[in-house]
Amino acid sequence: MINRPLSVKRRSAAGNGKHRLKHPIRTTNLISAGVVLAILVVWMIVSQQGIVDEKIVPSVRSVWEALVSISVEGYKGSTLLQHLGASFFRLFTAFGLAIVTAVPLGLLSGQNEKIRAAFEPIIEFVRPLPPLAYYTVLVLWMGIENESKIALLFLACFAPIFIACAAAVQKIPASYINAATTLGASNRQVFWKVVLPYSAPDIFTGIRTAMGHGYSTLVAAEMVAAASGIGWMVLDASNWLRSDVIFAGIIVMGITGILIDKIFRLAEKRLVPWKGNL
Amino acid sequence: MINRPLSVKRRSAAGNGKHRLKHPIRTTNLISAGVVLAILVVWMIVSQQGIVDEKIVPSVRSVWEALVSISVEGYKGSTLLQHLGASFFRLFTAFGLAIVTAVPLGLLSGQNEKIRAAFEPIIEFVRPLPPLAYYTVLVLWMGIENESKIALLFLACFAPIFIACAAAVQKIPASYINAATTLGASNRQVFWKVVLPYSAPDIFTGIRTAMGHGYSTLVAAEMVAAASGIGWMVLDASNWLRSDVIFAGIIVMGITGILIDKIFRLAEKRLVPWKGNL
Amino acid sequence: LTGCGGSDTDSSGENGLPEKVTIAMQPLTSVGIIPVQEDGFSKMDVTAEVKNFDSGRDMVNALTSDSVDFAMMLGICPTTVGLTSGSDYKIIWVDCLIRDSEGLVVRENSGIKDVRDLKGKKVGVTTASSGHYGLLCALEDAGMSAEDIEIVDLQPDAINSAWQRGDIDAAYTWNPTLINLKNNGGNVLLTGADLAEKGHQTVNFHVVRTEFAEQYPELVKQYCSVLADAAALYESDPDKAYEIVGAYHELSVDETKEQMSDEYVTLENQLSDEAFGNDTIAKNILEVAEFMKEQGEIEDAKDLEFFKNAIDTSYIEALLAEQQETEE
Amino acid sequence: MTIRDLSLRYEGTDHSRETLALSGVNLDIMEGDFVCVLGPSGCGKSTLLNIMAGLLQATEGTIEMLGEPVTGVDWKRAVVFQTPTLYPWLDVYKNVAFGPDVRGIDKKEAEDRAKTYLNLVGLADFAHARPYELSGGMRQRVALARALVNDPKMLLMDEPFGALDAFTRNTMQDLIRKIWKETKKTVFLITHDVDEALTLGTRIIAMSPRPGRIIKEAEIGFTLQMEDSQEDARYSPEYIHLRKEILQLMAEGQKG
Amino acid sequence: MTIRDLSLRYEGTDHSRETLALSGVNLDIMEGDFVCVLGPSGCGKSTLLNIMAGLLQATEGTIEMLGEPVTGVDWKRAVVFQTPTLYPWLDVYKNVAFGPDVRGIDKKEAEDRAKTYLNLVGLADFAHARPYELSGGMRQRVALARALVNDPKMLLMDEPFGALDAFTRNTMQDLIRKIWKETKKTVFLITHDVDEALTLGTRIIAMSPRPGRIIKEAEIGFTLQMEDSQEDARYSPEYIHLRKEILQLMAEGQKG
Ligand SMILES: Nc1ncnc2c1ncn2[C@@H]1O[C@H](COP(=O)(O)OP(=O)(O)OP(=O)(O)O)[C@@H](O)[C@H]1O
Ligand SMILES: Nc1ncnc2c1ncn2[C@@H]1O[C@H](COP(=O)(O)OP(=O)(O)OP(=O)(O)O)[C@@H](O)[C@H]1O
Ligand SMILES: [Mg+2]
Ligand SMILES: [Mg+2]
Repeated sequence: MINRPLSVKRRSAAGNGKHRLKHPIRTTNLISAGVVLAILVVWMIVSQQGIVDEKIVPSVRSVWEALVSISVEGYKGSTLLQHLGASFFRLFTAFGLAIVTAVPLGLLSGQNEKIRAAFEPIIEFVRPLPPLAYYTVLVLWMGIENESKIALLFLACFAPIFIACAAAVQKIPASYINAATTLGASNRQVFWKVVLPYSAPDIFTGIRTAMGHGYSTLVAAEMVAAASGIGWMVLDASNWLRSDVIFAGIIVMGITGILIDKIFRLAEKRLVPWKGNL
Repeated sequence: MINRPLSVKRRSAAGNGKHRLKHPIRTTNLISAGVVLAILVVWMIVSQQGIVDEKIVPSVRSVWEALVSISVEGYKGSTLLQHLGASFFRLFTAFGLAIVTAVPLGLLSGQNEKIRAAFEPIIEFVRPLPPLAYYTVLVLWMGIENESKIALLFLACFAPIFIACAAAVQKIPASYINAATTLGASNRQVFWKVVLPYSAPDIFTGIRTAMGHGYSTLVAAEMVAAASGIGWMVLDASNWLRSDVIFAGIIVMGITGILIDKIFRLAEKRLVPWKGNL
Repeated sequence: LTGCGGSDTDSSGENGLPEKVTIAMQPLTSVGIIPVQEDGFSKMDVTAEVKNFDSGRDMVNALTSDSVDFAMMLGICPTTVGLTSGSDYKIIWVDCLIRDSEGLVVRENSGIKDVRDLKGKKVGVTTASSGHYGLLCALEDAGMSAEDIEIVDLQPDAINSAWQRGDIDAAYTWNPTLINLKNNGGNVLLTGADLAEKGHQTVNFHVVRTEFAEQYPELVKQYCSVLADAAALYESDPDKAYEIVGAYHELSVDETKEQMSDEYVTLENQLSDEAFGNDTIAKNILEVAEFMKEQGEIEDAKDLEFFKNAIDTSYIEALLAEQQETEE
Repeated sequence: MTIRDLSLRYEGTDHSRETLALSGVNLDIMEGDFVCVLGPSGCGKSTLLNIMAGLLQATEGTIEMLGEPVTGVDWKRAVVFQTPTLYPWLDVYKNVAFGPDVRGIDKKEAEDRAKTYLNLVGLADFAHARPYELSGGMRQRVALARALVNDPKMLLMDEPFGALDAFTRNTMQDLIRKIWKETKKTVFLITHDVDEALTLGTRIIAMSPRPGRIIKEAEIGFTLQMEDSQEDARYSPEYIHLRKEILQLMAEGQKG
Repeated sequence: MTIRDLSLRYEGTDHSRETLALSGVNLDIMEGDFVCVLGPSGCGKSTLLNIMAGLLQATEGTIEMLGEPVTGVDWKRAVVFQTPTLYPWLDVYKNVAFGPDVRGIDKKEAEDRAKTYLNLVGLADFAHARPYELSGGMRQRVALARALVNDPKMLLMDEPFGALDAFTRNTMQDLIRKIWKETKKTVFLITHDVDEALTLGTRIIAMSPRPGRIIKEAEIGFTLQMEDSQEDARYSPEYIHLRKEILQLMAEGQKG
């Protein structure tokens, strides 16, 4: 596994690692494509040879047809895009609320250990809780409309951002702050011009994690009283034993998830280019 | 917010930060305790003054009684400990399987970019997927027994460990490896004596994240055909609108979640004391 | 992939019997609970393991993945959905003809006096359940359609919560939620009995996985015989039956009695015109299927022949024959 | 600047005991002095500098600048740290202009001054580079420009060249000497390198191990003879003598 | 060791262009030599050392040791890196014993040798400390012991003292000189510090900026005169002359 040429390669990786990861050489791309293809082929063979029940593994063809029909004609009154739109409205509303609340609270907690002490027990308690455990309570409290769904997603997004912000602020070396104050910066200026930009990359990482959490809670959030949304679509499809739609939904969610993460990575590179250079 | 004494404190935090976090001064502990108490008091007032319906916010008393009765007499045939036991059996089986598979695969992927290229698309696809999206499929494939539950938890645990392992191995500076080879170590020895211990802290972090993921998927995993498990208990209680049991279950899950994380942190300190000193 | 599930039908024990049979059930208040509570399945040649499910959908999935052999008290809707989408099982027993255990409740103070008043209102219902079908039938009978109201897809527990908070104006659901809503300011507008009069009979079945039935017909017959005993007990001593079912659900006899408001079908009546006789059931199912197809919920409604094939009354017939023998 | 009987005690935390870092330090710094401080690691040099900067409060003793007690940070006392704490989210120019910017100085004037000092340290061409795109020496030059742009009365430097390689360090020493000669600022520089102290300072101060006290002071003039890389002063007998003496002092300190 | 017409080209990646790091390097190193290499940053010193260690393959040219071509790493050529890459999961003793351990040397003997070398570098008391509990100088001493315990033919050091402060660096230089004198190992040491090169080496090599070539070689003997901190050799006319010459070479190199 490890041989001399490899350890030399690693040497260059240590220096130029970031570049290498961004632009992997062709072979790796080919391999990735090959694996995806192989999975498709195996799926085709398994499902078309009647080796397994169409209910258990729907054929590639039927999933493709479901995908097309959902996209064009829609599923139960909404097209795929509308379903995605409904889900994203919930997700991004919750996500936006979480950013707006968790960032300032997290930054405050990072600055002041008393505030931190006040929030920590709540965060620590809620963070590991499975969303489904408190979903009923949320529905009791906030009703069956979007509020409870957004609240569920909000709770999923909040902790990662809060924790990242608090940790980022605590991490800032005193010299960064001292440099600013000795140059004449006021406390307010130190916060806006030093603490905040210093924490920004970590905050961004927290935000990305939060998005991941929120996304993976999407189906749970659409369990109750939804009539649209990609999560609801998958759930409804399982009510009607529509394996083809379930598979189509999973594929759409998987790809969307990858895309969202990619967008966040791109935004990160744009917005906090000093990440990794602190 | 930022004043001189604080920036000096930070200075000491930068140097001795680890110690300070472990043993926060008394006031912060008091504040945390105060906040927990305040929440309890508000809850008591709200629920006992009849301000809100007992169904919506059960009284502290009834939740306490539910907790006692679940612990002593049990809930639908199993005591609290048995429910926890059933859940933990599933969780830790899945978790163990995830470690056993994700660690070697992750390490391999970190060492060899071709293997990485093969696994990456699968991991990237599955990682953001909401567990509930594919739970129906898992049940169709693996049945209603523990297998499908464990598979769901396994999938939740796998990606964090795999990703952490792959990233840890790639991070190792060439000099660590070069030092070993120039001292006469074989490739195998480099792997076992350098790569593995070097990656261990990051692997551990991945394992902790995985445990968190698994834990928060626990209720979802017990949605179908369970008759025990703490997640099932909460779900069943919501079927029967037993708010007291739901709250008791949430409290138990919250505290258990905190405890598990604490245990992992302790284990981490024991097992990889060189964390942060690489 | 078949057989990787939990059921042990493949690993035959002695005498060519499986080690155990697995039975899926929904915890409804019905005579089906009697053998569960009273260990009635011990009459069978192998041990029976009963597994609880929250919905008919999960029970059908369990059958499809070979995880269970029987499903008790499966509603007509999930039964139909499962059959039309290719799950392979046979209907072997009618648990009950739904009467008053399902119904449409509205808020007392909402001023809704008639189905037509539901126009534009929010109605809670569980998708793909017989309640869903019942609601749609009620609407159709009133000359309305699903578009005229706002259907809110809720599991029974969520219907409870939504009702509690006033999020919905009405709900089509079943016991115990139905009674719960009734006791919380609800007014029952119509029940399954009313629908049945208009020809929309809803039914709960017992079904068996076809493969299992072919392999172990004797066990299926024994299963039916257990059910026959339960129905007979209800017939002869309803109070005893209420007591047993109540014990299971931790309900009082009176509460149980209130909840058990359907027509439970005895062995003698299984082949009557109300049940399997005269293809009544098959036609019922076909109606449900066609209705669901109209709603765009399922792709293929199949035909009467298909559903007749999904019904296997041979076990009932055998039991009846045995009964006659012993009587003679 | 006048320092009298200064001592500082760090409070202990759960894991570290109370530390007396400085005890009874007396020091007078005149305007235009270039004071170089030498001392073993951990003797309290940085602590002293932080007190002078106003970043730390002395436990005992007084510290005054131009007759006024030092009570907090003031841009009139600029600080250059060992690792140049440039802000990576700002480009080189904005880093240099940070002081005038936060002090609310007129845009135009701030720009002029930032450019002047960027020129002075020879980095005008890198105005729009990010700090992390520069080499270590260039970074320290930016930090120097950033400190000077405020036109402080005093420049406090904590091992500013410690992290640089020998050649770069040489260049930086020449630069700081040049700047000092041109601007006649008061400089207080901490270093580990005896040669650096001897070739830069007009006064040299040696400190004892913890708790830090001043154990040797000397007025020197080698820096004035070191024009344009003419290094002959390094080989003068006084230089060699003083160097040996200080090295010995330090060696004793490190053993003790 | 014989190096002939050595050159090395780093392949470009998407973001960095191909780099010719070394070109036409010729060098003969005799047993017992102490070769010190000086050169501007990025000139290829580390690259040369890595080739000699067998960590990199030359693009052109040959490299032989004791008549055999160097094809890969060999414990006979020990390497000490700038940052001591000690393993924090092992204590000091186990770090030192790493070489004998992986080479499968008899337990008893390995233990003896590890202890001997820990004694030699004066760290016998710290055998069970973790590397991260040591100061920078102590760590570098452990790295030295770890390299020596294998009893290598040759010791390759890449700026081993670059990260240390001036006092500690002095102590380490004395230590390495002592060890070299006692064991008579062949040493190849890269440094940025002209004084370090002059006071340690028996031969001094200066390299040009990239692509690295050898532009100056000199046999020197100052190290032999530097017994027990007697530093007079530093002030001999030859020393001063050579120092100036090399500094000038480097200064030119850095401009070019
Ligand atoms: N924030 C702090 N809290 C507690 N003790 C501290 C703190 N900062 C420094 N010390 C201790 O005070 C003493 C003096 O530290 P200081 O940083 O001033 O030394 P120094 O002379 O600058 O050392 P160096 O040359 O290594 O930079 C040291 O023993 C150090 O451990
Ligand atoms: N793995 C690599 N891939 C591509 N280029 C490299 C790699 N390693 C070094 N280089 C380039 O080769 C040249 C020589 O590098 P090397 O590290 O040998 O220089 P050096 O003399 O050791 O410098 P320094 O004094 O800074 O340590 C440099 O220009 C460097 O950018
Ligand atoms: Mg210091
Ligand atoms: Mg180098």
